[in-house]
Amino acid sequence: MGILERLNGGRWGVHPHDDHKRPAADTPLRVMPLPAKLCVPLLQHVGAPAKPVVAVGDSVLRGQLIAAAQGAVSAPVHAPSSGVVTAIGPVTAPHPSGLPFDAITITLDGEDRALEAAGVDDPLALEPAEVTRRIADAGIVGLGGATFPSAPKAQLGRKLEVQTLVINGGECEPYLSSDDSVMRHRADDVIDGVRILMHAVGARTALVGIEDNKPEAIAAMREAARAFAAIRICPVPARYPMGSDRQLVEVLTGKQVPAGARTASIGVLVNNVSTCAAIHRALRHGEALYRRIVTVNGGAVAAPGNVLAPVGVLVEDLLAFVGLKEAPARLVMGGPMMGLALPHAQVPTVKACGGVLALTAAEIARPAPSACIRCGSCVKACPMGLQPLEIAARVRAGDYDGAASLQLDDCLACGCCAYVCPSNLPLVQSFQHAKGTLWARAQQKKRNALTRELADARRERLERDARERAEAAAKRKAARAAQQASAAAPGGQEMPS
Amino acid sequence: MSTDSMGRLWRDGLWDQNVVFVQLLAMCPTMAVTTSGTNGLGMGLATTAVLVVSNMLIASIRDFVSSQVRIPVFIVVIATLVTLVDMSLNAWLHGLHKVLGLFIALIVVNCAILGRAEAFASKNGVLASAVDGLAMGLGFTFALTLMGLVRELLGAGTLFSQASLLLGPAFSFMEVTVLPGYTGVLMMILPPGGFLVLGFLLAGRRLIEQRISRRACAGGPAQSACSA
Amino acid sequence: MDLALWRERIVYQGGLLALSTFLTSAALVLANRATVSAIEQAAQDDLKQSLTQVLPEGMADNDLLADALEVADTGGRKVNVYRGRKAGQFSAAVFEYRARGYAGDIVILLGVDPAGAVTGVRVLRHSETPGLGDKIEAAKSDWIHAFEQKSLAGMPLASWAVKKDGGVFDQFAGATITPRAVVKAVREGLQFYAAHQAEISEAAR
Amino acid sequence: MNMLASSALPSVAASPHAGQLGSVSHVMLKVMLALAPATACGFWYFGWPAFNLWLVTVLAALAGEALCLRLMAKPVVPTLLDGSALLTGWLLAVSLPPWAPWWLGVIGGLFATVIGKQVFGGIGCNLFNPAMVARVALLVSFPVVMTGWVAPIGLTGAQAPGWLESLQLTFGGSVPDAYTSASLLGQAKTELSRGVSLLQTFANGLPVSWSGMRPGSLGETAVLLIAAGGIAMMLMGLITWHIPVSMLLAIAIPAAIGHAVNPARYLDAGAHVLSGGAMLGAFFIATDYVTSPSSRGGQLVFGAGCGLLTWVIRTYGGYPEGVAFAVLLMNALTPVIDRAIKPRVYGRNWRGQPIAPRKEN
Amino acid sequence: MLVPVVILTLLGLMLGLMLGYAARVFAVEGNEVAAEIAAMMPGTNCGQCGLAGCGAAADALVAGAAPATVCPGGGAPLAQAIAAKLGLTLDLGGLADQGPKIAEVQEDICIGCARCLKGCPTDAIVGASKQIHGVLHQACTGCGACVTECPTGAIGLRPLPQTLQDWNWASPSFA
Repeated sequence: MGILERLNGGRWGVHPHDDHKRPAADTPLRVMPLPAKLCVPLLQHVGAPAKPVVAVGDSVLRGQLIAAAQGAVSAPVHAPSSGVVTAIGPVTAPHPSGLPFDAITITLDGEDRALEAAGVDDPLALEPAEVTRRIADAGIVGLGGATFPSAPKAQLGRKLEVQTLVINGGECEPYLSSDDSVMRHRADDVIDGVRILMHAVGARTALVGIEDNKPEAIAAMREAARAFAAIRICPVPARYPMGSDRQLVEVLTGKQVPAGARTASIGVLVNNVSTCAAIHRALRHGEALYRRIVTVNGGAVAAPGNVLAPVGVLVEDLLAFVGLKEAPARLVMGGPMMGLALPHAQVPTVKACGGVLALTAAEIARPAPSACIRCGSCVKACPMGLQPLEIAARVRAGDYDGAASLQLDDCLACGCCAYVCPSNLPLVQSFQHAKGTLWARAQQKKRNALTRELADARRERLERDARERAEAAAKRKAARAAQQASAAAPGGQEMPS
Repeated sequence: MSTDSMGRLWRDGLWDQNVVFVQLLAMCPTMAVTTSGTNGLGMGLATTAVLVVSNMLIASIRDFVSSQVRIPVFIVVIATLVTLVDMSLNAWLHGLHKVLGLFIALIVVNCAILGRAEAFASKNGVLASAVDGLAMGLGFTFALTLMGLVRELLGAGTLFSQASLLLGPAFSFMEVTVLPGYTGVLMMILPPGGFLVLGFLLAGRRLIEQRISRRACAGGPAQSACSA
Repeated sequence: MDLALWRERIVYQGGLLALSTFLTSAALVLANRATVSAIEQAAQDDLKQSLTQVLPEGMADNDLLADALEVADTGGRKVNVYRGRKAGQFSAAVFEYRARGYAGDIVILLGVDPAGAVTGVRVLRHSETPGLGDKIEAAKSDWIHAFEQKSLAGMPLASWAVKKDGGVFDQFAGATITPRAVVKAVREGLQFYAAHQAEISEAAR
Repeated sequence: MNMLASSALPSVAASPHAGQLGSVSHVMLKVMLALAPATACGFWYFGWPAFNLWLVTVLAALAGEALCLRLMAKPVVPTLLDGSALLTGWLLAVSLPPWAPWWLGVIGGLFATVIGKQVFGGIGCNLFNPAMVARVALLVSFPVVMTGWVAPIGLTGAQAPGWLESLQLTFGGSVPDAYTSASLLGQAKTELSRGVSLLQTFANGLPVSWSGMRPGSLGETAVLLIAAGGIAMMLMGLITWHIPVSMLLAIAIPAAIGHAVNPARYLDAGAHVLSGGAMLGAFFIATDYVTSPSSRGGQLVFGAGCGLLTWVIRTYGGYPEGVAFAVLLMNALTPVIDRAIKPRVYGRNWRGQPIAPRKEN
Repeated sequence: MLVPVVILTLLGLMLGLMLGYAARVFAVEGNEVAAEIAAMMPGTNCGQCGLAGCGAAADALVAGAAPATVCPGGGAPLAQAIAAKLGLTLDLGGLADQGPKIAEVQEDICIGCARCLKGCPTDAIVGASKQIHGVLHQACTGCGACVTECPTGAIGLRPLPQTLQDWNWASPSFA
């Protein structure tokens, strides 16, 4: 951070006074018993949804491929346990809209029979392309929340000759501790995953950024990384949103990622610690990504803590396992800052779900919004250096283009502005609304271009057809005339006058 | 011309299309001279006179004027007219000129006059233009006098002070000191007061309009038209 | 001839504007001719009227306007001095003088008798704050009459100031600069008169 | 599992699902706390009449706000409770002559909230600082009363009016001439306009001190407490240093230069910073959220503009004090400043273009 | 006295000639605004607005003869864009709650006559005679031209189903 920025009060982000991470983070990891059924969604990643390769009535084994990747940016889906496929179709998505998305419903047999897994003894001896292929086959996606498929990401890193991996152990959202748990209990797995990923990408160094409010995780990771000079454990200040890749990259490397570009453009690839652990399991044990550690937390939860749960478990079942001590006022998938409120509890978890929160009314209580007093708290808090108050004023006035001109596109939706706002304005929602509206307009524009093209093509075709018909008719007429002329020439007198 | 459209002209000039309160034209004289009711009245009457004559002149030559040079022609006509009025008042009605002289030069830059020439007189006949000029001018006079009275009352505690200088000694009964010993809110006579008073009068006009339309809605049969 | 077609021609447009300017300027020239003398007369009447305001009735029986003299003051400024005579005898001088007020110059008309005492003062032009500084106008306040009969000889120079500055003249509450400027203008006017008294009364013969 | 019945989940809302639970009233309350010591000190210096005026002004400001809200059919009590009208009235009261008559406070308080604030649409919408709008309106309208300063004779001093006597002063007649006095800036301006040099006027030293025992409004005498309150606001994170520091520097630097060049014509930097509304303006007036720029750079420009204009108006203008005018003038520029000076967005340069990627090697 | 009159007259002549000349040189050909608005429209000339194609609608908009909501195919976004362009106040009442629509063929009624194919301005309906027809979602503007063509009433307009991808947060209510 330059002196100018420091003088300008360059502390972005917020510092929640109570991050609610403990005691959940300190309780021992529990393994969730198998529920009666799982709904494994087909779209758990950025890109094209996976295509089912099983049919209703098929029996599946744990780790069996049930939906294959479609296209370059996609990820396959595997069965988290054994049972019978009882439905392939829409279930409610873990999304505030309550709209459905497609999922494969498996009724479990409880036997948890597994497919024979084939691990590799020394993944570092494999060709990088082979490592990437195995990562792809295991259906690994970014588990920090971005859900970008890891294999194409590694390929991109290799193509751009990325030298530095940044491993994201920021986990800055309050309440959540699943990454913390992974680092504490599976530090060796994480470090091994980092080494495999470095091999796959061809990176020379890896910087593991861990917020300094997780001393146990830092200690465990230091211990695990002791033998590897290329991997550095870097404690970073605990500040939200330290876990955002752009912010973490800046803190660790001192460089900013250009707007609209990926971190790879400055030679850095960011991966989450849980992703690294998953890569380790995929390569060493041949285990696909079908389960993960989920933090179940919130004031309404009786026994908050980290739970190893299969992907696709219903939130309802997960909460039943940890118990509720009171009726939650809001269910959230993810952290409280960026997580999605759930319409109800009959929604499945996904690969990137690091936490499920059952929040009480007291926890989500916020005073009614009042007028903006332009105090500038949001400007101070915005990690992207935007002016949320100005953007919100434009959105409110329906001036979406004006909002876009203030770089609304760069907004992370991290929620810092709304968190600090003394007027309790619904800033994030207004930005999401504006982004959605702008997106819809852009789509409409594309559509207009397409329909215009089609209409023009049709017009041209019709004109051509008409022309051809006219020419053909003219030709026919001429031919007929010629014929008649030749027929009439000998005996022209017979023509009626 | 039908009486109906005549009535329309009058209503437009005095209220519906009032130069000051609705069209927000002629802000320069409005702000500059409304420091008292008398000044407002004087400026309004002088403007009305010029407006009527200029409207009639322009309406009578409108067929000959090409659109490309109409603005300079109108301006030349108006400026000349104003200068003629100024000269003759100065020469033959010198007492009146001493009171009004300040305003008369201002009339040249009064965009309301050019505005009516452009918007009405160049499209209508001489009689209609004369009526329009009179109505608009009286509307202007009404607005200026009202503003002047409000500012004078708040700023100095009097009404129509020095009216006898403008209208003659017979009108000295109009001069009222409402609040004897009142020191006055000086700002009201200064430029900011002009803006403030204009703002509140505009708001007041809207309020009246709202009341009228609400009453019309309550009584009228066309309920559907009132929802907007 | 079709008017609509003609109107679109450049020559017509040029000619039209030329004709307009010709007619209007001609009208103005004629009006100017007709009114110029009347206007001049009215201006003279005005001046005469203000002159009489600072000269009490009966102080002069001549036409002051006809007896004007241009005198340069110490600052090199030309001052028009009108001289009053009674029975041919120099009886008063009237002239404009100015001082910088709160907002721009304050121009006063000052009448002085041969002994150097003020016969009357009127403010001709000023741009002082209305309601505050405009009490210097005779129409708004009697304040301006305080100068009458005062002379430089009559009291020490230090007393030619507002009370706040240790003088004898009132200031109005809240506005010191305006009365101070008027006092200064009168004082300097008297000094000017004293310095050129000989010249003024001499040439009156 | 009826605890998860969908009726029990009434609120599906956008993130974040957590917040700081702050409110506008908290902010206003903290500002008032910061202003309270200086005000109390002012009461101590100027006695009961000052308190009466403060009370009347604050009540009038609240009444004006309530009236407007009522007319616009908006909720009255919750809006009054946000404290902004109270703070506006308070800031106005501490910038008035402490012994001014009651009607000055009433007109000022009403003007501040009605015309300075509600006419623009209420809290957050006003273009100009309402307290300063009212102060300037009063100054322009009632120059005599607005420049009738008294010397601080204390709350309990021998000459000081008792409580009953103070009511007479505030609600009855005018301030006896015996009490009136001139502020430092006023005295300097008057003497300069008479042609008396400052060296001569202040031959016995400038009547400036940190204790603030001199004629002036409540907000300009106890400068030390004002500054302390301002620093407290910085520590509480309510304001940043940008506006106060740039404003005070922009007054002090030209003042120091002028004084060095011609001490007979220009007051020194200390006199400028410690007298008049400079401190109050820098910490409490110019930092008003609504009417100042939101970016740091913009705040620096804004503060510097306020300071420079203050010095220019004090030195060359018609009025002895220029903080209120300077702040209002810069308020008018705030939208322009906000448009021109935006914080640098992450990953972009100052002009808003994406930065060039630099490879990590 | 003659000199000023002559000077002013000459000045008038000169300026008049200049103005006349300038008016000719800088004359604006056609209406650029109308062209810009026509470019914003779907361009399918579907005629749903009741005017002869998108160009005519744009001309009507510029002339003030049509409201900003004239184009049903463009929906609310287009109406807003047009209103912004022309500085009109917008009353979305006529468009409210309708959202974008597309044509849908009811397969059990369709007789495969292929008349709708010819009527579609964007070739959005696929199929051949004696075959059940289908609608290409991307190409359909919801203009409804096919609805009137269909002899059996098998084609109707239905609102586009909302998906997770195009769902959007509502504009929040500020204080």
